[in-house]
Amino acid sequence: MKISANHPLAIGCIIIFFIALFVIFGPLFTSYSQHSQNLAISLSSPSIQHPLGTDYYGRDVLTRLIYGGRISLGIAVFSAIIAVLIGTVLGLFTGYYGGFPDLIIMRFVDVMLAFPRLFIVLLIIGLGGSSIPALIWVIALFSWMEIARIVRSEVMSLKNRTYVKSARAQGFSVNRILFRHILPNTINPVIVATVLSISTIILVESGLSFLGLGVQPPNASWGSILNDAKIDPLGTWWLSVPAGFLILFSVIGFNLIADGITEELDPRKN
Amino acid sequence: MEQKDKNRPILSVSNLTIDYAFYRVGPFSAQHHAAVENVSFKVYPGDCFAIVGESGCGKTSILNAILGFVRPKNGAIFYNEQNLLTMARREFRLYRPEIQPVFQDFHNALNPRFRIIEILKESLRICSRKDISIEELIAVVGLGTDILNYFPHQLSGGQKQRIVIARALIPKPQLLLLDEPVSSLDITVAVQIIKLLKNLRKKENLTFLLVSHNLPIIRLLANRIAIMKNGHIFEEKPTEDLFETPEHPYTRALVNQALISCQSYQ
Amino acid sequence: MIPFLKNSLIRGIIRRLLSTILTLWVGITICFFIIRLAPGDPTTRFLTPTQSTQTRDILRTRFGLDQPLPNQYFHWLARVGLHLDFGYSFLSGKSCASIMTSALKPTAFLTGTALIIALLLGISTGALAAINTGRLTDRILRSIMMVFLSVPAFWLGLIFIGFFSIKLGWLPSAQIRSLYYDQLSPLKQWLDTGKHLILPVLTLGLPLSANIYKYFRAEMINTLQSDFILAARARGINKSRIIWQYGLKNSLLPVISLIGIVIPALLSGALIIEVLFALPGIGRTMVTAVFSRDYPLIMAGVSLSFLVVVSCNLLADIVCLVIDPRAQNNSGKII
Amino acid sequence: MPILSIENLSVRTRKFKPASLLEDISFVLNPGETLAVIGESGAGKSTICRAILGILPKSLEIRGCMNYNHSEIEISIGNWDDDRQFTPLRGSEIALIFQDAAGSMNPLRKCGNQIRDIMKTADNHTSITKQSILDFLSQTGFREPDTIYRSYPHQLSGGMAQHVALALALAGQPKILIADEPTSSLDAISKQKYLDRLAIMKKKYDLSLIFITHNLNDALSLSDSILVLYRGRAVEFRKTADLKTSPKHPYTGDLLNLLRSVNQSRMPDEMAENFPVGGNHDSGCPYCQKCSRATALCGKTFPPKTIIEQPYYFCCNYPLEKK
Repeated sequence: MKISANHPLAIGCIIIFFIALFVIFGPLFTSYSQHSQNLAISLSSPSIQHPLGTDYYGRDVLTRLIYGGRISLGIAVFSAIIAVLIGTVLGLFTGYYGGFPDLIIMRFVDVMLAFPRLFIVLLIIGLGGSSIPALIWVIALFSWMEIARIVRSEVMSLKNRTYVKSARAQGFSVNRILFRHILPNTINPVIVATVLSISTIILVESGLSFLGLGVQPPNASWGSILNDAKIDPLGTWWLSVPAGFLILFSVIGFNLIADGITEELDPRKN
Repeated sequence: MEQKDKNRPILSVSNLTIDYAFYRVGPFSAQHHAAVENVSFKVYPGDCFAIVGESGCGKTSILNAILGFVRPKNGAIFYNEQNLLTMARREFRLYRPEIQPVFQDFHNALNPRFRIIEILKESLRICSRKDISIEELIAVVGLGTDILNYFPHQLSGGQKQRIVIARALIPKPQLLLLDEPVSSLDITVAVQIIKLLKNLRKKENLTFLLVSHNLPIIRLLANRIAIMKNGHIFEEKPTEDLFETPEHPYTRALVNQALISCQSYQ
Repeated sequence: MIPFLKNSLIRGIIRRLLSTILTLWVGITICFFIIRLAPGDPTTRFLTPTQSTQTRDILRTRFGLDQPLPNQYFHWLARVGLHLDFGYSFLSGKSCASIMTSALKPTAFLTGTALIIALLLGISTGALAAINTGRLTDRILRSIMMVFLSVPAFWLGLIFIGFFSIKLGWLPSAQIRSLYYDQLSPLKQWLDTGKHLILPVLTLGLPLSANIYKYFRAEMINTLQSDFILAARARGINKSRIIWQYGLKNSLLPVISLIGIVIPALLSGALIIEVLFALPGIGRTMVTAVFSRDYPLIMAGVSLSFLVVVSCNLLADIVCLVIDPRAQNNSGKII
Repeated sequence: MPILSIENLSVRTRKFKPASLLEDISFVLNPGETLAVIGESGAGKSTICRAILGILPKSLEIRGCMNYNHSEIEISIGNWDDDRQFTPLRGSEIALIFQDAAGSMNPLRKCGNQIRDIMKTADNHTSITKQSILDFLSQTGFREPDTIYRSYPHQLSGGMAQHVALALALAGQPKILIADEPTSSLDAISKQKYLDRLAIMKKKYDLSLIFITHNLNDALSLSDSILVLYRGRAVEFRKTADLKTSPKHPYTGDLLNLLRSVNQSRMPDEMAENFPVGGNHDSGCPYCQKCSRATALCGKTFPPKTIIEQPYYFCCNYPLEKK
């Protein structure tokens, strides 16, 4: 098992590494505040002062991309973590105990999966008001189902493994069986699902912000910066192109990492 | 509990019926499938009682019921004259260490994430055995200490099955449930394991309940054999009697098969 | 038991139908309470700050908002369940059903065409990649599809608009029909609509095709590696027959259930595309309704989209049940 | 003149851990005879039959020579990567029965149609009537050919699936039939039925049979010659009658001893018990850790072939003597 031989994983990690660098250390290289407006230079094209130009209010686009990236990626990562926690816990217990509660919860999962996610998130955010914590929670609440399903099916096959049966026969406690013998063996698909859900959540959040329902002004996210480019996408290319590529590349990065991990774990490979 | 009256069965199964329900979409549409119907037998201390039947005949379900993994629909399972099925969960837990299983599927019998030493240590701790060291334990099953630092996937089938047997011995069981202990092993290894089991039974004063489809090999170990098909037991005899005077046509076919293969060689 | 219920196919269909109705009811109920429990008041939109609370109360009574929430729920459910009456929009006063019917057409056109294009593109590229696993074709397709899979649809749409509409002026960037639509002959009307739909359909279809590609490639590789393919080769059946009749056909079956699964994603995508291209579809109607808290209209839209998703799932399930010989009669070996 | 001969067949993995699946296997199959290949699981039995039909994965490196020699056709294969060489052989000259019979059939196609697919290929795409398939099915011993024709693989019981797999193999009218552990998943009674049917078909269609098994009993009773495999090495290739009376390789000897003990219901004698952990036994004799006669020499290099009488041989430095 050589990581270097796995191109998707390596490329994905490099992409995410550079985007993380950009987002974390970016502010060291710009002298503007993300909110400082200067209407006099509204929509000016890239120059030495403003490497990526300015938006309608004359704010520096590069600076806003950096801070917007923190928000976009932050929302994605936190939502994904919450979703994974919910999904793992539910999947673990329904899978292990089975029976009627499992039936009810899995039917509920079916219902949740039938919601067009963007639709319903938009509904709640639109009616309830948008804030970054609200976005994180609402997106997370509509993203845990896949993970619950994956964990459940893993647990259901693991609980019939002979080593779990032996542990039960020796009187191991349920907690020990669940958290020491079953959970660690489900971790691989969970990691893949987490990385994949980060990438889909980036897309959901940017879509919402693009519609004006996600991250609210004066804060920016990559999606809301694209919203400003709606009128003339190619004319104000400094608004549309960099933000779009940042979203594209972070999603590609996470997708590649997920692909790479899947490939790495493929039993056929060894 | 320590009384070892030869005439009192250590395990007595009576009228056991196990029935699996498949839930499809709702609780209304369960489909039932009887795996075991009205099965009774008694196992006496020091016995090696074997249930022989082809795969899918329900023999593993009986073991699962004794271990408390499946709830039978009907019947009773008496262990030392206590009904395991009616007792409270807490009380059942007290009996757990006394009945230990060894399964066929040794590939999955050891948690792949732990080293052998960790697997055995964990069992020792949970069963609070302090009177035996890991080295002594694996010597009992004929392995050397060099094996302890390996992961399960690095071991051969026979070695894994030996570790599984060692682990089953940790809670000081009275009764060992062996589910096809050797049928996935190659014959050279299988015979070694059978030998080990035979020695262990004498040395540790164990009772075996054995389940298999391989009559010739079972003959080496069992002193009573029950023949099972489609959920029913229809013939139960001491081993030699069974081979000499098989009654039921199915038993006769099974025994003949074993004998035919003998003749073809001699 | 009733004799025809013994047929496992019919029993399977009835069971799925019942569970679908249950899913539908639970889903719509959840939506109802989410919408009503969200803060904010729809009457605010109709009032100026100077108007008294009395006017507000009159409005509230007229919209039925003064009742306790459970009453409102049962009232709504009874009306929808018994008469399929979704009530009247707060904002326009038109019947929600008629608004939805007129909005359904563009959405159905958009999603239907996008789905067909995505399926054709996804399955063909997926099959091509699976047959050539590890070779250059596979690697090239993989890179292209990775971009399609990751690209935000609305950004793709923006670039399309910028390039094809604004810069080149080839294709319209908004609306479903031209202003002079009514003066055109029927054939030209179709062409006009088609021209308007090219960009939205591509924007929606390309990312979706990448999803289908990914799924189908994995599915087909799996099939091609299974024992029966190896056995078919050993039996001398020729390569093209193995790939088409054995490999492709057997991998197509799971795609049917995939269609049921991608419908929610398709609707979500359509929402953004409709806003971006100003198409008068369900998505755009919903966004406007959400902004104005038009409860009856929101509920009608949510119920409709939920119904579409759930019935597509049901349909996919039934088709699988009918086509797949393994789905029926699982336990009974006939010989 | 043997109908099939394999010389020095080796199969190795190319990528990742280079490992050897088969090493230097040679054997011949005479027309009308049965060759049994026995060995433990993982000894490389299935690899041999897949190699003969050229259906091993492309990622494997295959070396060696194969000669197929039927009265009209003569094919010798040196380059195993070339798929085209094997095409004329598959199905119509050499047929393979898989261990998992139901898994080796297309789950979405009726058994009758699958037989038609093969008949068409064998008969150069002439159209095949339903009646001819039904006739064929009753010739191969099915009492209800129509039910078989209509059923899907998942509707067949384990024993019946094996019989249908046999019919599928015979549909191409091959000269050689390779059966890869066809009875390992069957119970005693269905196994006997299957073996009886196999014997009848062999006679009826004048087949040469390669019978792969891990059961020495079956091998001894069915075959004319036996190839003994141990971890990818051919340790002994003998006429069955000779092997029974005077095994040369200690592994064969041990197997026979075990079998004798089990058949007489007595515990076998002690065997050497050096349990190897992991490790790579590429160079030496793979049996040396368990062998009572092994010396340091056995661990270093694999002993050369000792030919008894062309083409029969064994590979051991310290062979057993005739009792």
